[in-house]
Amino acid sequence: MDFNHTEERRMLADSLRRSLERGADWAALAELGVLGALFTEDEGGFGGQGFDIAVVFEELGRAGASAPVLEAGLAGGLLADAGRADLVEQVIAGTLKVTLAHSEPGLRYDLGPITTSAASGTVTGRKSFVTNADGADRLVVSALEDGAVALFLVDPKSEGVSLHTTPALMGGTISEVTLDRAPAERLGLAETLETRLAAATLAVCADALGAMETAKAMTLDYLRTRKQFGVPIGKFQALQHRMADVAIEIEMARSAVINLAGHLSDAAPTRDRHVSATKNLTARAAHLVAEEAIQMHGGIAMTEEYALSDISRRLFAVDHRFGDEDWHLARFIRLSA
Amino acid sequence: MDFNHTEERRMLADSLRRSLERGADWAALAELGVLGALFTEDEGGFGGQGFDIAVVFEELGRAGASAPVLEAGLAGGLLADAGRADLVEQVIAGTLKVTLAHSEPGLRYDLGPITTSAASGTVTGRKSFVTNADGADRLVVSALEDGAVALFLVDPKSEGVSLHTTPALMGGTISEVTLDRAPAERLGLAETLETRLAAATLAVCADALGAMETAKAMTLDYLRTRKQFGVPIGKFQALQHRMADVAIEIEMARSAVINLAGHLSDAAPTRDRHVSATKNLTARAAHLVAEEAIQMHGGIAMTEEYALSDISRRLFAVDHRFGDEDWHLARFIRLSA
Amino acid sequence: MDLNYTEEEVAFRDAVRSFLKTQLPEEIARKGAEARPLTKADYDLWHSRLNEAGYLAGSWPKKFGGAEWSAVQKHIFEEESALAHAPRIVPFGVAMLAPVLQAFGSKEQQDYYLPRILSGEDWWCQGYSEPGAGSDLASLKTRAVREGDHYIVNGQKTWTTLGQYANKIFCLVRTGTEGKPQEGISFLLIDMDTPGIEVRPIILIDGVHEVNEVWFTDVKVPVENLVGKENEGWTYAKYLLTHERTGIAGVGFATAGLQSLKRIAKTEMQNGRPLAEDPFFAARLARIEIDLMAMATFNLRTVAGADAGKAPGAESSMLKVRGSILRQQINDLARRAIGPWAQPFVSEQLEGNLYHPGPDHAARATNTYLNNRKISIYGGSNEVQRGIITKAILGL
Amino acid sequence: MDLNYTEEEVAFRDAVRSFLKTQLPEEIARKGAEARPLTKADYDLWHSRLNEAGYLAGSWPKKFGGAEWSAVQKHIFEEESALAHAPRIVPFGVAMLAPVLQAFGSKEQQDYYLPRILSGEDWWCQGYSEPGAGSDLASLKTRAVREGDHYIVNGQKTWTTLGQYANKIFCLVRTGTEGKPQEGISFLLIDMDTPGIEVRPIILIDGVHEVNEVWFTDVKVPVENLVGKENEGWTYAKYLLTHERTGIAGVGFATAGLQSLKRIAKTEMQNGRPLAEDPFFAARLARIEIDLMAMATFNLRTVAGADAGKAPGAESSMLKVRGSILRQQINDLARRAIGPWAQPFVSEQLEGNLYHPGPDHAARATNTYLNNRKISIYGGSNEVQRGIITKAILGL
Repeated sequence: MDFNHTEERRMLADSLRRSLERGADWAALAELGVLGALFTEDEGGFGGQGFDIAVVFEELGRAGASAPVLEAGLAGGLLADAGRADLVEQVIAGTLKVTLAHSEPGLRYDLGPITTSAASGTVTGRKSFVTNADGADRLVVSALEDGAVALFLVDPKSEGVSLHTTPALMGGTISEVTLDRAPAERLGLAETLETRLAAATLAVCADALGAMETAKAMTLDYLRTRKQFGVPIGKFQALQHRMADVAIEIEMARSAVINLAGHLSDAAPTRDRHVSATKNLTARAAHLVAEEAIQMHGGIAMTEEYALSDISRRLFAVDHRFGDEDWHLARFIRLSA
Repeated sequence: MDFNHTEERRMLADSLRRSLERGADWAALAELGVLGALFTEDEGGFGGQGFDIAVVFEELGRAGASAPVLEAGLAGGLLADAGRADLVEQVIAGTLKVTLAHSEPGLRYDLGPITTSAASGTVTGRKSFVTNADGADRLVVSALEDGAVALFLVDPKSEGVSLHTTPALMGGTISEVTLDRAPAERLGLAETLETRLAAATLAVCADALGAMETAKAMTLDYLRTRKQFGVPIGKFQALQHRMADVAIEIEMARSAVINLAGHLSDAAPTRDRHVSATKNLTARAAHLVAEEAIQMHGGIAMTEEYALSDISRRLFAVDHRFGDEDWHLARFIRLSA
Repeated sequence: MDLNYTEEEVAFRDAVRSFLKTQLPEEIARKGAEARPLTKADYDLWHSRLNEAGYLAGSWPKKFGGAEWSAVQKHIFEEESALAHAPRIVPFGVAMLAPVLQAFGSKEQQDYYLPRILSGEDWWCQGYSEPGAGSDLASLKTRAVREGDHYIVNGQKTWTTLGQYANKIFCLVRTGTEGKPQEGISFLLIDMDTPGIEVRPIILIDGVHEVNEVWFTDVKVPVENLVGKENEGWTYAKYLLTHERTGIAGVGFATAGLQSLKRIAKTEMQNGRPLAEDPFFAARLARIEIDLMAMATFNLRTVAGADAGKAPGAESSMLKVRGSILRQQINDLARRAIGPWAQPFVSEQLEGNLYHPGPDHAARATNTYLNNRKISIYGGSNEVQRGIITKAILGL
Repeated sequence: MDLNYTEEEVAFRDAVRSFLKTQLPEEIARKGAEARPLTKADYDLWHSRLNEAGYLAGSWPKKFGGAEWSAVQKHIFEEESALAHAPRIVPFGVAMLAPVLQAFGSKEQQDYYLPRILSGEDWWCQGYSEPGAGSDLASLKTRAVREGDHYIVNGQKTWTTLGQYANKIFCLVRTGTEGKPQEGISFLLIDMDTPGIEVRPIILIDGVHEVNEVWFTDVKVPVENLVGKENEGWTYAKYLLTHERTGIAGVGFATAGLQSLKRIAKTEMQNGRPLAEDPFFAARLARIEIDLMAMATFNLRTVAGADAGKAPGAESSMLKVRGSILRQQINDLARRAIGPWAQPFVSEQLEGNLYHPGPDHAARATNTYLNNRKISIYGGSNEVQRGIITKAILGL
């Protein structure tokens, strides 16, 4: 048993943290190897394991970064599964931004049934909740083809593609994508979609863990320095005890992220049971931590200007990505039966 | 709108409280009118409304009394519904102790289907969770008769009746009753069972309210007097804030009891929606109050000798009488649809 | 005990309902139902309709042209307004400054200001909070120094709600530095047009411009704008804070919120069935509804007690704590209910298209959830309220 | 990162499992599974089997005949024992006094007492807590006054677990009254047969006789029974309290409790279906299982960290708080699971038939729930632990 990250992963995490503090741009992230860490050696990267994902996204969450790294891993991973090493190479180099367009309005958190359809080199339908699509070079779009779900590569600038984009609660952007006979290159059947979504869910949880650490650090700092009635508010025992509970739940979330990272390569039923366990617990922890961080700060946490507002919105968003607390609880129960 | 009890009810509550403090026995309770307060004038009493039940049982719960008053109201009410004014008169006078034997093993909190059956002046079956049966003069037993549920009067001392009695978590005793062709006097169909159980559930909730007030008072007293690290532990803000939440939830429970008392005479669906709402909330509050009272006391609350142990067991028992938190939540949802 | 309104109260409720039905513009009600921000014109229009009907000064004493509503009547008015999604009465003039002027103001101040409050000629805002003070209001630092027949005011106020619409501000200022922090505070009325006042917007976590900072640099305020006596402003402010607040539990808002939540739960589909039929969601919803049924009665008990002359004491704090938590739980459940539609985060201040791509009921749920984190913080945080409760019951 | 045990650890676990399978008497395991109280004979039998197999002194240093288990090995042993429903090792001699004697005792004390601990000849109990002290251990008042070659001990200890079975007690006593309360405390070994000692049972809320009061009236204790130096007992007591405690989270107990809870949920029927299929119950159960999965890893992280030489610090307190709450939630859910069968309250001390009329799985669920309210109180209450945690992370 060993709960220490490998030397390589620790170094990646450290340099990523420092770079993000200095405001690393997309090129710098690619340069650092952040994107390569999401892919196995076979795929052209140097990571791709659960713990690689965990260390990278914890740092991104800690920094509140909104770069489309999750999208690169998710859509890029599907490109790798389709045998498109050429494209994966560009994704890892940071020269090709990709994102997955799978969900559709009315599906809530379910993966199907989808209605977008493919015909003679085009796809038609509406895709929802496509993250960071506005800066993307290509969309990986799922569509029905002879009753089976297949994946297609679509250029968002082509005719027949329109995006309605808004800011996203978790940072970055989110788009509704309308496809009207949009030119599409077939990648293959979507057989690995659930596997890649399991990894993406781990990424969201690790990201939340980092964001929770930041929320905790900011709150502790505030409790130490902010005075009320002449003493630092951190001297008030009621807040101390709640802070202790916050710290405990973060350690629980850290443990849950480790569990999922360690079981990400297991067979689907075991893996998905861990996906749902970890996502359920992380969503609960993120909710508690964000609400408590705001409440213990008081008014200042309600302002857009104060950095906690970004972090707490990111934490509230956790529940809405890839299935919420109750959706995963129900799935955990099904998979445990 | 008026949230004050009538002068009569206030006087009854006051004298009941004082009598219980002096250790009133059964005769004294009957003398005081506690039993008469559970019946309407038509039935030979002078109360019988929701608020009569609420004031009586709040005091019984406050004192932690284990006299079979709930049983008198429940089984006695069924006798009244069966037109047995002769017996009701004795119940009100305190000279006839009665209790209801309805539930059966395996039903959990459901009211049916029961399997005890009646034939040629006898009943046969097993009844569960019969409270305070050991000192009772008569059991009111439900049994199937041509497919319908009817009620029968059974003398627990007759041949064919055997009791297995244990102490009950809420105080008093609880029995499993085995009936083997026990002589039984038919009372009529059990058409008013749900109505009487609604009143009994109100009684349990009001009882819990009184017990919560006692738990709160004992805890406040302990917080004021018990010193640790040189100061009264009530000076510790973490405990203060939890105590504030305890006080709030007790006020919520008090409000829920008022709601049910005020709607006890409504038509069945409205009444039962209030029964389930109030029972669900009261069970949650009782659980919180008892757990917090023990935790804030510390070790002494773990001892049988200290009076809180009786009170907290009584509060934990609330969830197990006439349907628990989740059973009533499900029922509330059904009745709200 | 009687859980029903009296005949008079029923008649009053019916009158309020009929007023709301006929006078509340549909567009404003829809904005309310969808929790969209109101414009100043919306507020002004509603203010004048209320005034015409005599509802604005409902709880004012008769000698000042009010109706001297009972606490129950006030409660009925607030609840019916919330259920109809009417805008709340902007409280700063009508409900906060007016009672202070009526109790402590000079005859001249009463005669001048009270009618202007009703007419809407003056829009007041509140200058109490200061940066770094939080719930420790008495630590305020904004100074007013007497020079001849003026005070010269310097300092900064914050959390000034809707200050961007106001032409007047009532302020607590420090006029003395001796004794306890509560001493040496005065209550000043200030014209927002006075040179030296600057209003800066604060954008909240949901992207809304609702509160402001107000900066005072050598602002000249005539001495006749002092309310009551110099250095006794704390008394007046406390009078306001302890002034009976029937709406503190927010039961009307909670009830309206629950209604709209139920509509969402019937519309949102999950696995081909309405979300309302999902057992986990139904359980969350039912628990909240059960709590609200109790909360409503808890609130009415306190309201009725106030009419019977009982001082609310710790009950106000209990209502504030539990009421704010309940409202936040309703907002939280609405956020859960809209599912992935919580992700598009559209707000007036952030860039991008302001149109939310999801169903109408999803357009503001996330923003409302975020915005209402404030209700357990402002007006004395829930932590401060818990302190008041334990002080009352523990007596330590 | 590697969540798997090493080959050596797997081999150790297999050996422990096989030992438990062959050596744990079925009747004792059944009592454990049903949470029925054990007799002294049960404890003694298990003690001797453990000793024969060399497991009793597993974590003792080799120089004292132990196996010097790693923290992971200790964890494995504790978890496997809990899963097999084996009795816990009564800790007072083996795990509490022995480490103190090994670190601070004289050669004579080590040679005399340690073998008697292993053989079971001595059953030790702990004399730390006093009435009115609670988590403020250092405020103890039991006095020991030196007279010639004896100490004369007067005072009272409480919460003395299984003291009714003990022939020895190790005590913290006050030998000096100057300085801080922590100074002037000494660590004494006392024979329970000494005249002037009286043991009085304390019956707990679940009706069980598990703890005692121990009264000392002019009890003569030979000076050679002093451990270490006079007035330095606090150091030894603290050594014990901070001595690495792998079992503090109670993950093994929680895992065993969850297993038995799942069995109950499959057996109890509701509306003709197993309770396990009731969505509300299933949700409660699943949340607990999810928490336990994380808790187990949290615990292992700390255990593995201890082996790597990291001082556990605030982690121990976090494990204590969260672990005790989790176990209590499991007990609470078992109480809910048995439904109305929670009402017959059968306990050894209350009158009436001791036979619980319900199904076997219901016999002790309520009692266990009540009894385990203690685990968030003893050993430094969860409130004290939260204080330690915030001190560590806030540094205020």
